[in-house]
Amino acid sequence: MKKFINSVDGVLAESLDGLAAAHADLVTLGPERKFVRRRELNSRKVALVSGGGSGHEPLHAGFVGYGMLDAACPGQVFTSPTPDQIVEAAQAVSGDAGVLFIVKNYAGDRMNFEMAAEISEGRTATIVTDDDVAVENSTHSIGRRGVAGTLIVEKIVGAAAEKGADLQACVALGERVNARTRSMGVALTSCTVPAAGTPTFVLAEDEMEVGVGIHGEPGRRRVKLERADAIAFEMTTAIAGDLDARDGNEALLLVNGFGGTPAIELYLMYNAARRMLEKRGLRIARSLVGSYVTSLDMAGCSLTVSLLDTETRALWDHPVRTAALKW
Amino acid sequence: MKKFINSVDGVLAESLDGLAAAHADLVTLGPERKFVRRRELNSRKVALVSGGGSGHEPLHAGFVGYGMLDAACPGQVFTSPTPDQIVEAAQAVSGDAGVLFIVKNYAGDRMNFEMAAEISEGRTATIVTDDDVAVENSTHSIGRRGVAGTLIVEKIVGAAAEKGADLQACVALGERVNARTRSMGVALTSCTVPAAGTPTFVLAEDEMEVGVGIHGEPGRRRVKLERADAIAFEMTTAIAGDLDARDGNEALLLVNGFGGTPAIELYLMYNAARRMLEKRGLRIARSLVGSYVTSLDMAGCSLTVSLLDTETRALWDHPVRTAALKW
Amino acid sequence: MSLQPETFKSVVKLAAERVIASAPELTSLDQAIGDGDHGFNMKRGFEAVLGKLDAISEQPFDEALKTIGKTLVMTVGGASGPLYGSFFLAAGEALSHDKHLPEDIADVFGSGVNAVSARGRSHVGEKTMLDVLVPVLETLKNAAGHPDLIARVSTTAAEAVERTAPMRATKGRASFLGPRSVGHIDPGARSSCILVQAVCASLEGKQ
Amino acid sequence: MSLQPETFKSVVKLAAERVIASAPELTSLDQAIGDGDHGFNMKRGFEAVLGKLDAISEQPFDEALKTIGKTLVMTVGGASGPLYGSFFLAAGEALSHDKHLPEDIADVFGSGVNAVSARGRSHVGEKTMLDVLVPVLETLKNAAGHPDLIARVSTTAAEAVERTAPMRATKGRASFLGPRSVGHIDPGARSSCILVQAVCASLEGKQ
Ligand SMILES: Nc1ncnc2c1ncn2[C@@H]1O[C@H](COP(=O)(O)OP(=O)(O)O)[C@@H](O)[C@H]1O
Ligand SMILES: Nc1ncnc2c1ncn2[C@@H]1O[C@H](COP(=O)(O)OP(=O)(O)O)[C@@H](O)[C@H]1O
Ligand SMILES: [Mg+2]
Ligand SMILES: [Mg+2]
Ligand SMILES: [Mg+2]
Ligand SMILES: [Mg+2]
Repeated sequence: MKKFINSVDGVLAESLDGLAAAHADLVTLGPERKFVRRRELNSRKVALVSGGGSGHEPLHAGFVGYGMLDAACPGQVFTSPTPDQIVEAAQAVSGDAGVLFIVKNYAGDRMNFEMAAEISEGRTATIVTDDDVAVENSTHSIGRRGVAGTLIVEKIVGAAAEKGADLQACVALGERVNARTRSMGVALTSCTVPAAGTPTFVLAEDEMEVGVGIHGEPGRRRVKLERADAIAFEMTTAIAGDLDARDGNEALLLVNGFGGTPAIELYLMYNAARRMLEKRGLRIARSLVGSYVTSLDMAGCSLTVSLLDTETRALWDHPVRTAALKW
Repeated sequence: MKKFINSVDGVLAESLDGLAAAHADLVTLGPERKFVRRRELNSRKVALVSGGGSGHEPLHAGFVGYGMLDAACPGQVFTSPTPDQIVEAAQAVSGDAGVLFIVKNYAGDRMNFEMAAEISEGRTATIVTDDDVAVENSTHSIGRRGVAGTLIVEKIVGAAAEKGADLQACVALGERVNARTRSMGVALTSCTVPAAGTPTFVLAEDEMEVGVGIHGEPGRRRVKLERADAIAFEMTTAIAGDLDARDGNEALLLVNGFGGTPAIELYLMYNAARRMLEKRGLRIARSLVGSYVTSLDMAGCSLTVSLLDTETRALWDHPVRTAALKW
Repeated sequence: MSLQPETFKSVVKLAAERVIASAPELTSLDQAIGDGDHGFNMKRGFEAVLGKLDAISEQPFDEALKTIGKTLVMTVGGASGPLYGSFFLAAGEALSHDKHLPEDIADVFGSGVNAVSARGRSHVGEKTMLDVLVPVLETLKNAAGHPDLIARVSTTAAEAVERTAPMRATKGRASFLGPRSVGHIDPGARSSCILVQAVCASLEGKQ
Repeated sequence: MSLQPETFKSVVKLAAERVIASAPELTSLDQAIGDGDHGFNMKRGFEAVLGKLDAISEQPFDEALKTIGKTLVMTVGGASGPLYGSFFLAAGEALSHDKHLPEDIADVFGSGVNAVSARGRSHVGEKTMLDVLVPVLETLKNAAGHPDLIARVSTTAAEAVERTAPMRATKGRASFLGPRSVGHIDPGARSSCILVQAVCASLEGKQ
């Protein structure tokens, strides 16, 4: 395992300390590092609290700040945070307008946030994101995973909350955005969980894993490494086939790196995906390219398409001041 | 070689097309993709033109926009751009105040920019960055490499140019910033140049290369992989030992990923480096953590320390609107 | 003969130690169809329990179980934290309501199992810890009072865990794999088996 | 006997082909002490030259050399682009000033070498292409008019390239390696040798 670490046990704490120190103008750490919260709170707005396992940096702590989250609860690497973290974060940032939990659809995340909501005083509501089309959508199962589309929900609802939307409106908006957002990921290499010390899975030099999530879970299938266009085609086809998109629809295209893939490749993938989506009649009105929802050091990327309307586009454009997103 | 590419020959063009499309609000591509320039030009300010081999994204094209560069010339991967690219970029963006070339200290970059300056009509001046303390500083040799510190020079001089500094003032400022900036890098893995198809060097699972540049050049020495603190100690010691820093000096600390290293590790390194620099009496007044000056898919990072004064701190804080840096 | 505090303490101690020692096995099961953290999660949680063992063993059993539950909830995280946490919280709660150990073990255990099912919105056959916990509960009911009860429970757990291999997961992280989840033992089922067998071993005095 | 246009064309063609064919070797030399692009750089440049070969061979020699130089400057990039470009630009320029081939070859070649040295601010002994170009120039001067001239030039180039191995680089990318640059042949020296030997081979008719 080749990582910049001191000890397996210290990774999370030391990394959080670094984040808090590097962005001390924006965020501050809660006691025992249970959460990262905005430095300046606004008690009149709906408080947005997210969280999940660590290893996906900058998600979520990198999205704490004006126009996006109020607090983020980092769990151990790939492990949902515990209810006490979430309750304390909610307590620290909530005012009179209630707390909105933004939760990625994993059994662990959902249950821990659910327990937190049960314990929390004050009004709470929850949005669950489940944008990963690589997973079959079935009512018998837990359904799809929440992956990089979560960023888009957090950004757009964050802007609405900043502008005064109430808890109910935030929930409705978040659900609308989530319903119009789809993602799919491909891994070229596995990630290595620090505590495990070895890659979660092993791919041959000519293999890739299609349809992976963001925790090193195996994907849909393992195939021979393909050209970028072929990969982008499979991903855009799966995404578009599942989105209720019409000709001329405006969309946001997010090309997200998994941590081990450099910008030069992400822009190349963006170029391929954009071309293909435009051929399908979508208008790419907004774009984001970078490593925002990572899977430790995994080489790979995901594509996310989110359909926009006038309101959500304006909310996407609304100013944001966080460690990882600023405009 | 595991990369998102279609063909070795197309990497650069497709990636540039992606960048230009994703950031069409900020930049536009020159003919034959010879340069990337700002969409909105300001003919009264000094025009900043940089460039160099590709493979370091977002450097330099990601720094084109308000408050930073006016144009960037991307060479082939790790290969300096040609004089015609530079001349045409300068022509496209220069107004009456002249053109400032910001050049990293490599034989190829210097010679190509020099030829361009010889051919260019209008006033030009050049700043050469050479911040890499891993290289011995000798008058017999070409001297030190320009690495991640280049970003700091581009940002600070970019702000000054935006605020109306003339060509001479920009040169003096750039040289001052460069003189007060030092970097050092460590690689955990080699990068793979697409056209080569195999890693430039091979490190064993328990080895790292100390003092690498950003082109996969071997570094100072190959040693056993160490703990993050030990690595940060060696780097901060080399940097601080070479900087004319006094107790209480304000500094900017940049922890830069080489492309294959995720944010969780960069923040951990930031945490280690900050602690050590503070022990040496520096005050870390500004911070930047992320993959800004990369070496394709190399796992590794560099530390850069730049001493600030009231003027340069304000220029660092000045608004910037580029693909990769925004505030 | 009612449960003695020293017995309770040594049961908890052995269960914790066994699950901590099994961390690498649990992790590698979770690497195959999950995210590879189940071993660390359980280790973290039961190390916290061990750290409080003296305090726990001074509490009445219902409170002790709730403390274990809370400790797991607050240290484990992931899916297994709320699930094992809910199990012990609910079992403790059941004990508070006029139940006694060992005679009401099936009721108490059953409350825990129900809590897991409620919290996880899951049932037998979905390739989760319930596929060990529910069969164990059946045996606790069916073989209640039987002199072989402890041995039977232990065997049930061991057999049940193997039966998760051919199942297709519809809950938890393995569900994302769809058909690719088939052929692997569920890590949570395995940790349940380890816990149950540790309790059995401790009670039978063969540590 | 003056240089014939067909001879000139076949010399350029062979030189380009040989250097293009050597791209993998040049790349791997550059991977050891540089950044691994010298082979692609030279290939890109000389492919561009080959693409213009017909036009080039219709130009007067001085113009033809300048076209080659300009083409290299505009397609190679890196350190080698401006250096080889300057070489050919200066050699063409020398030819324009009342020099003739083949009799003034040492002067013309010398102008090219001077241009490399000026552009690179470099001298013999710094482990660069100059460590082949300068010895070749010496031989061109010293053995001028000698019936063995071509063979001697070729041998000089081959021997000179080997002598770069023990040198410590002080110019170019290899200089960053300091003492670690010792023990490797300089890639630019090797490409110069390939070009020089291709010219020799073409002129001697043994392709
Ligand atoms: N909905 C559920 N109901 C019952 N058990 C579940 C459920 N979801 C997950 N599990 C159990 O949790 C185990 C995984 O725990 P763990 O790896 O610690 O958490 P995570 O899946 O969040 O990484 C699974 O093997 C399974 O037995
Ligand atoms: N200052 C210089 N003077 C002469 N030759 C040089 C100089 N710098 C570099 N070279 C030559 O250029 C060669 C490297 O060319 P190339 O790999 O194409 O460019 P780069 O070093 O920019 O990647 C070196 O092997 C050396 O022979
Ligand atoms: Mg987990
Ligand atoms: Mg190069
Ligand atoms: Mg798990
Ligand atoms: Mg080179």
